[in-house]
Amino acid sequence: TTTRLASSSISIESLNLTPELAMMTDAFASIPDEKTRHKQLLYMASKLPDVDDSVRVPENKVPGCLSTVHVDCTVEENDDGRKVVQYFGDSDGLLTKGLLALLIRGLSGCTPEEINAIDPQFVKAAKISQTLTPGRNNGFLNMLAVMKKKAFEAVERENGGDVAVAVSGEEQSTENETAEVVTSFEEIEGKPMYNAIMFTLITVLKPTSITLVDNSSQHAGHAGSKGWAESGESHFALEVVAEAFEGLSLVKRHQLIYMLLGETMPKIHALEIKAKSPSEV
Amino acid sequence: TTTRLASSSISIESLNLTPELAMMTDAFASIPDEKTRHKQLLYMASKLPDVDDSVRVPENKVPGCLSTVHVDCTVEENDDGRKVVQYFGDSDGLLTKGLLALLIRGLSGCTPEEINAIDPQFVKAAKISQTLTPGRNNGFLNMLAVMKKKAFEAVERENGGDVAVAVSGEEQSTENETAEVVTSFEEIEGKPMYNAIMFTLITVLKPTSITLVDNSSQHAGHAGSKGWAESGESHFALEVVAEAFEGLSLVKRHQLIYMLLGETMPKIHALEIKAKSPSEV
Amino acid sequence: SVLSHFPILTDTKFDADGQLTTTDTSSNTVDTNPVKRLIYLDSAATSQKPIQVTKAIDDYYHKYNSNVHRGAHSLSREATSLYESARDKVSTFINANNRNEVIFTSGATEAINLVASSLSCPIGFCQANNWMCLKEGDEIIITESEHHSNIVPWQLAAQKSGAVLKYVPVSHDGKFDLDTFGELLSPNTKLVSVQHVSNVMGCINPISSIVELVREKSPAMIFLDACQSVPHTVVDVQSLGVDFIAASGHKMCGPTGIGFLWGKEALLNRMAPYMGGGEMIDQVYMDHSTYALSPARFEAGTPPIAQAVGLGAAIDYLDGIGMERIHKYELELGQYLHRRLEEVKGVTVMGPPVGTDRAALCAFVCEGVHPSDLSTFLDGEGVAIRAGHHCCQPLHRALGYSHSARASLYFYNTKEDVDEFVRALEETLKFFRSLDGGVDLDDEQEDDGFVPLF
Amino acid sequence: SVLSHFPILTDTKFDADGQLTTTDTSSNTVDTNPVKRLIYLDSAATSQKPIQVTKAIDDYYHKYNSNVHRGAHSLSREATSLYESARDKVSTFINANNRNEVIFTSGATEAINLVASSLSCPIGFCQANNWMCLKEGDEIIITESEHHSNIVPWQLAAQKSGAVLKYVPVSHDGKFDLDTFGELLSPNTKLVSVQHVSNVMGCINPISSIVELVREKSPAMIFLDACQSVPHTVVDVQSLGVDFIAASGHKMCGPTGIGFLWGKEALLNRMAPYMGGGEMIDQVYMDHSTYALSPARFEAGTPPIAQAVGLGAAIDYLDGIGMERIHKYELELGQYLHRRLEEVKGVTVMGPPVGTDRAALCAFVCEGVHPSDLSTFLDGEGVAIRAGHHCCQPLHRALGYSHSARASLYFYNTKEDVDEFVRALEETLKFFRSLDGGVDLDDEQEDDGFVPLF
Repeated sequence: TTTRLASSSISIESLNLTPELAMMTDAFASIPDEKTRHKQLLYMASKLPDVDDSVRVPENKVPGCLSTVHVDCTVEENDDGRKVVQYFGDSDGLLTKGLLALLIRGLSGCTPEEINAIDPQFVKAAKISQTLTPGRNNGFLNMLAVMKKKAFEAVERENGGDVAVAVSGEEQSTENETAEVVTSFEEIEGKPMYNAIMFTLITVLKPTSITLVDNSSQHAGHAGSKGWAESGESHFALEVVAEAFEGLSLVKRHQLIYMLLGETMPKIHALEIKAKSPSEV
Repeated sequence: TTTRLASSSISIESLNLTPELAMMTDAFASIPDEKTRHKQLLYMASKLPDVDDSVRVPENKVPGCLSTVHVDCTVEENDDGRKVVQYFGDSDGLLTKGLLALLIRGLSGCTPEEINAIDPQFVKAAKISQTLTPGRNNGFLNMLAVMKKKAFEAVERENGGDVAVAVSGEEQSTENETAEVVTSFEEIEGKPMYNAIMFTLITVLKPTSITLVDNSSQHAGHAGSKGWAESGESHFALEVVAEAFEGLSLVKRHQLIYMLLGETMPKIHALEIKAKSPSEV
Repeated sequence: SVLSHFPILTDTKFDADGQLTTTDTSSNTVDTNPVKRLIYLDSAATSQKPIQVTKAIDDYYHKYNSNVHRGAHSLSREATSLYESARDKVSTFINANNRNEVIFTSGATEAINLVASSLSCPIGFCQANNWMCLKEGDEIIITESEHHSNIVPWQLAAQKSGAVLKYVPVSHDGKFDLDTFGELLSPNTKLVSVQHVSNVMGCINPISSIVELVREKSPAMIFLDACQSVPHTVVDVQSLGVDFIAASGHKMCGPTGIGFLWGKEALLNRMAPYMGGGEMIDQVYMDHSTYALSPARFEAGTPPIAQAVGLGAAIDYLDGIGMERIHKYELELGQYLHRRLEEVKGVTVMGPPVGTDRAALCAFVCEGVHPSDLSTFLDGEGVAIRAGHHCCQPLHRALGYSHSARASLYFYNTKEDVDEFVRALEETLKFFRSLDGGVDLDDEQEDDGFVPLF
Repeated sequence: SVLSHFPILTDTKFDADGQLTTTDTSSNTVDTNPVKRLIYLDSAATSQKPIQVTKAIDDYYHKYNSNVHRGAHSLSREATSLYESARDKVSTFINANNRNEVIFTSGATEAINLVASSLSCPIGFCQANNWMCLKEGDEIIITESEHHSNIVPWQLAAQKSGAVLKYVPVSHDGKFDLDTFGELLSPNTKLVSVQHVSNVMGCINPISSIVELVREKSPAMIFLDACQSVPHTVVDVQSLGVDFIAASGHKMCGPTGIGFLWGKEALLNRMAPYMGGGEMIDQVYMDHSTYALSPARFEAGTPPIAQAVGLGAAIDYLDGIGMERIHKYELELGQYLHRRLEEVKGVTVMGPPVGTDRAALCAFVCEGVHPSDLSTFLDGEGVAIRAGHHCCQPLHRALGYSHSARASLYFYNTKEDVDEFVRALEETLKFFRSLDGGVDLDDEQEDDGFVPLF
């Protein structure tokens, strides 16, 4: 059976996410602990481009946040002539700024309708809701609400205000990933560990090529060869090419994979890794 | 040691009760069960004189009662020239009417100052607070409050309204019992049962004469002679003369004494009773 | 423990269909010192609480206790999550359009006062052109049968705003007087507030007809006092078609100190704030403040967190039994109570005649015996009923009684409770009648050992 | 259970004098799976609850649950007795003149709103010649440091009544500005409302000087927000000489959903009612109603019975330890917290300088680290502090901060808790500073195994 990643993960698909947001949601969900999720957010905050002071005006302020958040957007026309928005913003709280960066990255380049369709529940799937105050006064929800509203307003302004904004309920085709990325793999029956590793790495790393070989049989009888109790999977060799490795040292690439594999990792006896960026192939 | 009844019962004395109210409080406290207290109240209700419909006006209504209560008073001059009040009233609830009857009897014939001094806590001592809703909205407390107020108003009106009412804190001498009533007895050391019986009967019945003889020694060796474990009191002979027996059959007089002795009664092996009203002596 | 008298309240599951009619689970064990079952017939005043509810409260205090919403630590997040999920439970229970329509209050009384007070903000204070605000010339219509908590707030609102308060008169048969109501309605009617079920007459008001009339003849908002319906039957705010409802937690197996207001979101967000304080604000400046949207708008200060959690547990409990099932069971129980009472000589039951659907409660008067005397003596027999005006003085006045006695039941009561109550009632009435007709207590014929002291 | 982290909360007696400083009763037992002690430093938001309090609530629901006051059955009498004895406990705890001066509310926020709302009844509604009512030309004086719940109600009252709201400015050193206050006072001042202890600056306001000034220069009534003092020290309303105080139960070991208003009886009975409903009325007619006296006057509807009982148990618990002892212990703990925090590089503590008596709480800002980031990371270390404006936006604005972090302690905290908090704080600050100055997370020098995903 071929596992189509986007469709196998039902909970995420029903959330009407943009491809970028879906990717980040999967990625965050794969991070094994809260502290690392926080660090990822802080990293994203540090990479968020600075904004001009003119952005920090009351009209751009998000209400109900523990820290001060400003966000705004501009309109661009994309290749197929659709009006899409580009967000920018800032916050004095770093975690909040990281959340804002996540939304900016996940929502930019999309149409107001695509953005409006997004179900805020994705923060649960991404396991970052644990960081957030639930219920009302949820700054993150308010951020998303403000950004949805701003998208419509900006496009309307761009159209000279003479085009009524209609939020249609029609299904959007958001399948615009690059052709080279691996999005599916052949599941092997009786090899749950293999399937789990492949699923996680393909979901998060979006590799252009990935091969995972189960060498466990070569090590039969070897101490610890009974890796995963039932299936006897213990020794793997991985070859993966992904954009994510660009500019990272060899050690960092291995750490990244170890982190992603999270709970699976301690159960593996040996994992031989060859990780390259597309430019190195 | 001589037990002065009024002073030995500290909790009651501190309540500044009128003699009549003190007597009734003691009496109610001596009733062993709630149902009998209720019956006593119903009896008092049945004996309360009817009032004219003119009494049933809003000015005489007591607020906050579960049933409708009206009360008013007139002023009289008593033998020593003091202005005292006489109450009358009615209620549609019988228990409430009984409580009202108790207050009417307990407060009538006294001065506003004497009435004002009464501590409402006596309902606890009388064990009738169990029948009442505690705290606020206590109809009984409201009755007392209205009656206190009415006493002052009535005397003031009687005085032509030109005499300011001063509620003085001075001690009142309320010792106006008839001389013939027995108010004290000689306690006998080592005879707790004797002391208890005498105390109760003197307090409640206000006898004009009372004699209690402990015949236990005559019955030494007799089965059950160890009546009250330590003191060996078991057989008594009582002679008592009291107004309370007036008009009661012999059986009722005995029942009355049995009821009053309450918890003590089962511990006595034998009690020989001679109970008379003063007119029969 | 009171709970031991109601086995259903300590059960944790309700699979057997006969659950609601089984009572003698406790009598299977031979008790050497058997305790007489308490006949608690005062559930319209407050219900008993299942063990799940007190357990939820304990759990909250012991495991998650923390202040909500603004906390950045995990305890606070957990507390907030529990508090807000209680809101979700209420929202689902009454089929609200969304969770923002549910406002936790200290009780139903506060819920009604909140709306009455908010709508009667003095001119100049309310938002310009806010149609909702009560003004001179506006009319409020309630009924003479309402509970004081659905009368006094509107009296205060009328006094403050200059609006006029009008009453639909009581029908002695407990039938809602739709004709007079229709005549009272006009384009000036700004608000209608009626009870869903009467706490005295037990009658179930025809809400759909009321709503239809209002919508046809006036632009009025409709407030429904649902205190006596939410605990006992399925209440679906969307299908009822009203604008606001109020209910209290303690009458539906929940804790004291909590209730809720439901209102249409658009209306709530147009209303002036009620209490000022933390959480209800957006920004506080020295000369003015801006306010949050519903529900925060109306939940100033630290909310009743543990109480909301307890109410959520109560809803789970009630859902576990099923509201439809409770309603059906209570309709039958109510009929039984009514029939048995009508058979007692000298007893007059208020409200609709036997055979009409009614809540499982009966207020009644007994010829020659005052309700307060009655309840005191029944209490001595282990039967707890209520006596008084039941916070309905105008209703009692209209019916010509100053007070009444009331027996009110819930799903944990049984026909056996009704039988025991009627037995004790008959005995008590007999005793009181023996006092009548000049038969004195010291008459030897009626001797029961009682001797008057004075 | 959170309780297990605070042995004192499950102790049933406090005989040993060292009770308040002993912490390691639990560490005597060798635990094979030791749980790290939760460092709960958010008691100014809400306190943890002793086992006696939850037990009292359970007992109430299981043994005495019933509605109060109007019931003529024994359960109702017992419930009423418990509820009213809780009022007696509060009355004694704050040395009220009598029990009628204590009104149970849903919390301190409601207590303040009750008075503000009642005093701002529109002209024509209030009793003729009621001096207490706010009118045009009257002035209300509060301070810029107040909690929103002591600002917004007065803003609403001023808007409704036409009175003018004036503020005593914040002093950065937390010292109450008596000079400016004296200048603001005039014969037009109708009401002064100040906090006893600041929930942000921790400063203890000089109430006796404030009262003296008010009485000398104005006829104003004095309202004291005692939320942060009643739980921590002896508050004697008679010796304070104020006219009203408000406090909340959940900050003093009691349940959520309850607080109280204390006011002088003569003032309370002159005030217009707040909420309309059951219990607060004397007679309800169709055109008007007459009202009961305090406390019933202000307690419409079924009151928070179980919560009052819980608050009573909390007061018994606090009295068992002794408020003098708690105060003394917390003064020392507060100084220790302040000193330790001041030693941390880049930390600025708000309020009075080290050495001045203060409540055992410190709000603070850290150079370059946002309070919300700080509290989130400290939470990961098991330290619960609060971040935000603590419902004091005007105060924060005056001090030039948008938010602050706050650590607030209670008698169950220890110096060891402070040490652990300061250790975690220093570590967190170090981590955040490592992010600064262009040092990227993917820099090999600061390697902790983290690799950004994107």
